[in-house]
Amino acid sequence: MANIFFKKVREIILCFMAAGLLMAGCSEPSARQIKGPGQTLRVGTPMKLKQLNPLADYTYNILAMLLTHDTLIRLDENLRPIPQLARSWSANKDATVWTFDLVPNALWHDGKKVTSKDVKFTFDYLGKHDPAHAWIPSLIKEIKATPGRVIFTLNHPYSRFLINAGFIVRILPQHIWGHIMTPRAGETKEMTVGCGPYLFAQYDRTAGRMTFQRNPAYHGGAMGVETIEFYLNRNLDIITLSLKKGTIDLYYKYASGFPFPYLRGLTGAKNLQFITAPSMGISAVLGFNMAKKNMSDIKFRRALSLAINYRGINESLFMGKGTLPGSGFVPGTFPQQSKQPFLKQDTVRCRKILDDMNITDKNGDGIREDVDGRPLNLMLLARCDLEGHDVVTRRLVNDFKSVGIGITLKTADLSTWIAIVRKKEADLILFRTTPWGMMMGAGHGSGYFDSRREGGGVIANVRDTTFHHLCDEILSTTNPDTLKDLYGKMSDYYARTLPAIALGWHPVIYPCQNSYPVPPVNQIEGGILNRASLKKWGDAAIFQAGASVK
Amino acid sequence: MLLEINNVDKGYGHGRFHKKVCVLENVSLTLDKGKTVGIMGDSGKGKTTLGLLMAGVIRPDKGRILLNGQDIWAGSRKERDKKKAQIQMVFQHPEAAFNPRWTMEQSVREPCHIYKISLSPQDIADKMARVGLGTKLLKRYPSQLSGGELQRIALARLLTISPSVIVLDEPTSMLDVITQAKIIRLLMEIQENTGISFIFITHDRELARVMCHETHDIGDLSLPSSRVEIRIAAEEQTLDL
Amino acid sequence: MKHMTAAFCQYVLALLAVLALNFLLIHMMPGDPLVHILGEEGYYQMTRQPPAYIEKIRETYQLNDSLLKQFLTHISRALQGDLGWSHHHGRAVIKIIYPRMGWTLLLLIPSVIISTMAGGILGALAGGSPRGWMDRILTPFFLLIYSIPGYCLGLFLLILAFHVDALPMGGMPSVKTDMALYMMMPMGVLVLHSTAYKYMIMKNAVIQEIHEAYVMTARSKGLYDRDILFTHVVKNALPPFITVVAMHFGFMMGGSLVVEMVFSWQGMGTLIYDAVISRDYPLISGSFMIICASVILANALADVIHGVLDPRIRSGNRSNE
Amino acid sequence: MAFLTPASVLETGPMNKHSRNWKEGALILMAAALPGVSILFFKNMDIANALFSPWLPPGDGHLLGTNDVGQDIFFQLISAGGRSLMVGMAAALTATLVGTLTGCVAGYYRGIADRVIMGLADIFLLIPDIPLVIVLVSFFEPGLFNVIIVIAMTSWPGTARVVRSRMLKIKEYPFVLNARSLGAGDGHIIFKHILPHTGELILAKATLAVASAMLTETGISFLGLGDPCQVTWGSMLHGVFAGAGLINGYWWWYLPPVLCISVTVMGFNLAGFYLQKGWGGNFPADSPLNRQGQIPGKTHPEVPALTGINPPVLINNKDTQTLAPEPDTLNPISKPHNQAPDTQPPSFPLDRQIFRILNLGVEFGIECETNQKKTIKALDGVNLSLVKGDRMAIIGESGSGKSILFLAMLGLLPYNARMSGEVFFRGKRMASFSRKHYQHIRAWDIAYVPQGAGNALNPVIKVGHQISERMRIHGSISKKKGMVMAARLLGQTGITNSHQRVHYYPHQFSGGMNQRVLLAMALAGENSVLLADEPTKGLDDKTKEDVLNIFLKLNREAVAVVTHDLWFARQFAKTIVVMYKGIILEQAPADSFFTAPYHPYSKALLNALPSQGILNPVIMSSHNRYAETDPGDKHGGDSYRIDGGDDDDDDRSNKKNKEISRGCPWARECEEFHDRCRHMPRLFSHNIHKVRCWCHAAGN
Repeated sequence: MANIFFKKVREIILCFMAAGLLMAGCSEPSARQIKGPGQTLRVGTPMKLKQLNPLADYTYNILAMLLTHDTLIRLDENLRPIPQLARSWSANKDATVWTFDLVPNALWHDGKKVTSKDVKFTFDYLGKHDPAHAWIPSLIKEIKATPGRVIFTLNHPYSRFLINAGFIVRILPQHIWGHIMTPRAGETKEMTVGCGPYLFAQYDRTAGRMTFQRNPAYHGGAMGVETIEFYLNRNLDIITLSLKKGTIDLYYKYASGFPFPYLRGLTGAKNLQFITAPSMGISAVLGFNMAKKNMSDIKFRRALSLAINYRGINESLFMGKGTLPGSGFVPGTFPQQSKQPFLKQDTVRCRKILDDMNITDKNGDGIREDVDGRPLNLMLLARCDLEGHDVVTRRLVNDFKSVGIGITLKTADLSTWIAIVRKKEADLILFRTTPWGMMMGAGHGSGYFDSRREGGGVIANVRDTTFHHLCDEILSTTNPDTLKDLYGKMSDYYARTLPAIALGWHPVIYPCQNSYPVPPVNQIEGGILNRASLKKWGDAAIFQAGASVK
Repeated sequence: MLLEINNVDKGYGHGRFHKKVCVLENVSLTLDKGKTVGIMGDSGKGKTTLGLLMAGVIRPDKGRILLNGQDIWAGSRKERDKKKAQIQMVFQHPEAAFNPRWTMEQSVREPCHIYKISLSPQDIADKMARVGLGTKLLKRYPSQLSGGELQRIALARLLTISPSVIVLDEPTSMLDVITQAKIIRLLMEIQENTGISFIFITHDRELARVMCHETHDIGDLSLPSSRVEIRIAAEEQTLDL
Repeated sequence: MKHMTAAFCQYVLALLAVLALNFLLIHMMPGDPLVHILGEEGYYQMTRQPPAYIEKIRETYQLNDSLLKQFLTHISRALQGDLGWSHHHGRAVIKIIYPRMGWTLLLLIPSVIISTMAGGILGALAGGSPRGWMDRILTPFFLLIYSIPGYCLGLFLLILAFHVDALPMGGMPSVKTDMALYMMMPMGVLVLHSTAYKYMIMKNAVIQEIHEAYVMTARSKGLYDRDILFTHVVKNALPPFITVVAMHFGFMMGGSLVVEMVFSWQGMGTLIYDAVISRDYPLISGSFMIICASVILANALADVIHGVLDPRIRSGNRSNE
Repeated sequence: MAFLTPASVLETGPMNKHSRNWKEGALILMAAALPGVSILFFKNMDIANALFSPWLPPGDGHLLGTNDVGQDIFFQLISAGGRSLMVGMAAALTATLVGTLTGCVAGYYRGIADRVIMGLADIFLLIPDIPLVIVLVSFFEPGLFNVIIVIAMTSWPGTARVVRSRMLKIKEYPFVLNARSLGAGDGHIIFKHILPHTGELILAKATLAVASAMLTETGISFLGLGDPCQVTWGSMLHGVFAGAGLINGYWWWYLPPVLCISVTVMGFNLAGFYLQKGWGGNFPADSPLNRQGQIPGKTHPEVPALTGINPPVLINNKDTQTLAPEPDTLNPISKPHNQAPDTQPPSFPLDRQIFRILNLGVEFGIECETNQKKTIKALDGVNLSLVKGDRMAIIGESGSGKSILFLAMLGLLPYNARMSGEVFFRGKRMASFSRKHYQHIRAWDIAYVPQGAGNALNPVIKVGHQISERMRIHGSISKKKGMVMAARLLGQTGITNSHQRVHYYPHQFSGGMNQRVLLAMALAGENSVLLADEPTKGLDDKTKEDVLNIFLKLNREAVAVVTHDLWFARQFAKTIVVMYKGIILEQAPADSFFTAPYHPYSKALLNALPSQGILNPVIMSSHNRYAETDPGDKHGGDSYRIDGGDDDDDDRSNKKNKEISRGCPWARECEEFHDRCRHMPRLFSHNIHKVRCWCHAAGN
């Protein structure tokens, strides 16, 4: 029983109904004055916050990763690990023992000293209490905490432990979380205590305004920007207008750039600069359910890939700013991959392939019948809450109908989408990949296809053992050269077997006031708002003093 | 004895949770063939309810109504209808007694249609003549006729099924004096010719004296213990049929 | 007072039936609510764990025991004001609803009052002189307003605000002082729409009352037309008008959902919509009950006022309409 | 509020299908349905779904540009219109069908069925519909069919309640009781008698239901809960906001759907109101359910408000009387045709005449069933004068225009009445009075006792306040003092413990007591002139005597009473005026009138009294010599319908009919009929009598 989970609709409704506070009040468009210290960075975001609990609330979890909580290591804009709480780290040959040396002068916001016991406590606590971190007990055999150092011993070789454990887990103070038995219930002020560069200042629930102050005693040196004000739950109309009028400094949404239709509204603004970067995630992917009858045949999948009008999708979805997708699935931002040919629309070849497979239109109703005479009617499962997906679905239905393939559309919200995927009912599955998703599993999106990784937002449709061996090989080596040719093999595999096709590669565009120097883009931390850019912007005294923000 | 009513009770419940308001209590009355019995009394005392009881339109709470010795409410629906056909009623408001959307002809034919008796145009013309009207009126709507004419057509309509008792519930109170005189004379005449007996309900004492052989006052007939001074609205307002 | 108790138990019955329907419906919704509790990644992680672990989690969130038991516990707790615990918001449902209901009522109560006054008075005046100048101007105008769907009206205002800088494009004020500025547009839509409706009701009620005999009696006593209109005619037209206003309150509550969406006003409307989207069962059930309770309360209140205003009702001789 | 259905509240009596309003309603309906209807031509064309390049503004080849996917907006609009209309109509149809069925069952069979159905209807009405709709739609799968069911589920109660209340009313009408007493089955009664009267109402309800169903549907799809594949106007709007149409100012994308929705919904609303006559217009007097030909004006005393068995709604005709300014400016109409001017000078000196009425004629224009304009003459050339100290009784049957005479004297004629001739009050021409002057006279000079039938007293105001109102407004005495005075006056009219009863409300009084209250109200102002309209109508004998005593004790400058109760007239009046079909037939002192009336009509009137033993000759049929010459006599002779214009289109000779109407009104029934009677006689004076009959012409 599928029903409609309109995350995308909520997105739209958000942009239409979210508690839109007009920064600095339209009625009082304050001119930008450049003043000295006490600069304020104003960030408009459509993300919605329900409770101030980093473990329970999706949005606050992101803000904690960004500002208030530190992790053992951080990934910089070229995805290379850089030290944060862990000054240095090392792993044994077969990546089963990992040791981290902690920074000596790290302090919690309430002044207490950060010790290795906190790190050990965090991993044990999360493993025990938080269902989202259920992988910790199965992966980590034992954690030894000596003053200034933490040693993890794993159950099996895991070369990407640095990324999964090092970056994902936000270190929690033991003296606070120790006595919270149910981490997901309720919200208290002390939950916001971390050891990151910013302190949680205050949150006005009705107006949806949250402020963070700079943490002067931060072990990595105080950040440049004094205060950061987040305007949550704002609809995109209001954000666009505020950007144009200069009442907010930049737009932030985790794992996605500024929506393309709204970019058109900003073209005329002279006070804005647009920072673009090739996107690590793919916003529209068409996955094939290899278990189903026709779908298991590569020729049929090839025919389907030839039927789609990629140029049309690029124009409709990305306003023409995207590029034709490669059959290697992984976008250009990932260096270690082999060059693969681009996917093009070729309806003639597509019809020829289908005719060769004896899938022709026998009763003349415009829909082809498959080998045993039943009309070819594929079930397309789509997420109804993802940005632009209803545009893509309407285009796909049209494209496939033009080559004689009938489509029954089923849109579903996240929970129903996952239920249907797991039941393997749908022939075609439309979804998106996030930058972090591409890093999952063995990387390069393999997390989405590996059939051993069931559940969650993955389609897990590849049962082929060669693919599984390839993933295990990647996981067990840390040597960059072997990794490069293994990933090359993976792109070949994608191009050859087409488990899923990217409907378009597109850039990620972040608008922000042009009085800022160009910030570095770190898509893992969500775009132009990241630790590096906050540091860089601090020096340029270009902010205006804390304008009275309504 | 043609029609007999012995100790009949009738009360009306008001709305959902109100108790019953008793209007008539142990009323007894007898009517012989070819006679006219008058029922007098002020408005709001239950005259109309008694009329409806006798005509078999509403069912008595207690007691029985006998026509030629048989209880009209006993037996299957078919038998009851046959007995009830003997007793018909003429109402106080002439224009309300006819379905406004029907022509007079349809209204006149209705009784025979219900009882599946064949009715030739000649019968109709003869009945209309009996009440002193031409057949040209039959093509018109009730709203196009006067009170007197409507009342006479109502009589003609009943005569087509030749009932043995007709209950007249203040037939002429809405009409003016001259028309009233005509109707009364017409009724007397019909009684002489066809021997139909009447129950004449009115609040005009002189008229009752002229018209009826014997008259009763509703006050003596019905002696309800909980005598509730009911206004006219109460009695007629909610007929819980 | 007999009449009052009859109405009262009718309303209680209605409330219970509403709750039962709502609870049943919401719980029949497919899709696993755990996804929203644990979030996308969390849910993915959880599904990789052994079934026993999943079972324990479902137990902690009371999603397993039978529907009926859940319903009975829900009702008993609801009567003590505890509408259950919303896992998304991490707070008791009643605490989430309380401020949101405040915002909705802040928008609703003034617009009900204004529209009742405006609709009533204008309707009476227009009804007083059918085909007078007042009738000719107001009736088409209000019919137009009444026909335009609520959200379209809201959209037009939003477009207006988009071009006029002074008006905020929806949303909530953080500073209490300029609350009026933010409230202006959503309330404008609600007031306009309900005044149109009430205007027509009162106009027709007055037109019907004018033909009554007591108006002739009043005129024969030499009273001025205005006096007759407001003392005699309106006093008679008021009781049915009040019933309509109460019934309309239910519609306005529903209508405010859309207006809140258009102007992103943090009221019950947006709350219910989010709750439905994110499958937050306790929140859906709780807010639905609060909305129905307020509507039923309004109707009960109107019944009381109707009884007070119309002596015929008060003396228990209620006509069988 | 966008999704509400006003229907349940605006229901009024049904309307006749001939009237002009119906045509206007149908016209609007057609205009509104145009955008949807055009779908029939473009239904299966696939141009609506063909893909062009997206985001094009209106221009080459695309009337309204293309949307985010690249489909042409203009054709999308049309195919979406068809779907929106289809959803609206289907939902409204189901809702109306279910509503009518349940309404009939609940209304007719009462008992448990009624309780259960109405309980359910109340619940559905109580639930605010949008939250329910959102929950239901997100529960079902997307698809227009589910949307239709959901809307129907939330809108059937409105129709059910209305049909039920109509059933309850009609069920208790005599023609239904009659059918039941004849033994008609339930089916016969429902389908033959009751349903035809609810036909228009159900149609009106259905039209309004379409409007609100469309509004709900567009709302649902605007929120994105509709079916993405089947585009409706609402989902087009939804697409606009997903594609940032508003902020980028793509007016060609969002304006057309909004306008289409509004126009269509308004069209249906207008048609619905017209059908339901909820619209402010007046009610054509001639709908078959109304008493045709009767002088419009429910308050018109001649036409008794239907008290008693049936609730007044259906039969009573809502006349056009309004609070609009009285017809002070009288527009003279043509002189009454061939009315021989009365050369008789008034017999009393001018100063002692309080009212002098010269050649007064009152006409009403009403629309009859066959839609021609028809004028009815209520009064035709009346000459009368009310002299100081005189107690006059105006006798005549109902419909003879005697009450209209009083209304003309008070200036209270209904809006559509046209007056001719002059009325002088204390020597001054009333036509020249200003509205203020009129009100002053009515307050202090002339007291009027309206007819007790119907609710002549305001049901929601205490009786005492209504009595003392005249004093309070003008004389500005306090409410408390007013109550004391009212109690005194009420006591005078014979009502016991009046101090307590002053605080009662009219519905707590019986018919007789109401009459006494009206009397007390008239006595309040110590006015010099008293006009009483049918003071004894509908009273039992004892109350009549009390009223008579009150009238006898009055010491007013002049008292005029309109009555059809000859007993009262005999006891009270000094002079008697007999009126018939708006014409004065005889005027004479009371005692000589009752002993030896001159005019044949007066004689017939007196003979018909039961107290006289109804001595009228036995008349099998109303044919008399006069009528024989016209065998196809269509009238029983006593039709009190005024012979105005020709109202029987099927009559053989209209000329014949015209000729009869110019003659003496009583000609058809008169025993002493003579050829001369074909021409209207003058008002001859014969010793102290004034009689309008040729037999008495000898004297002049």
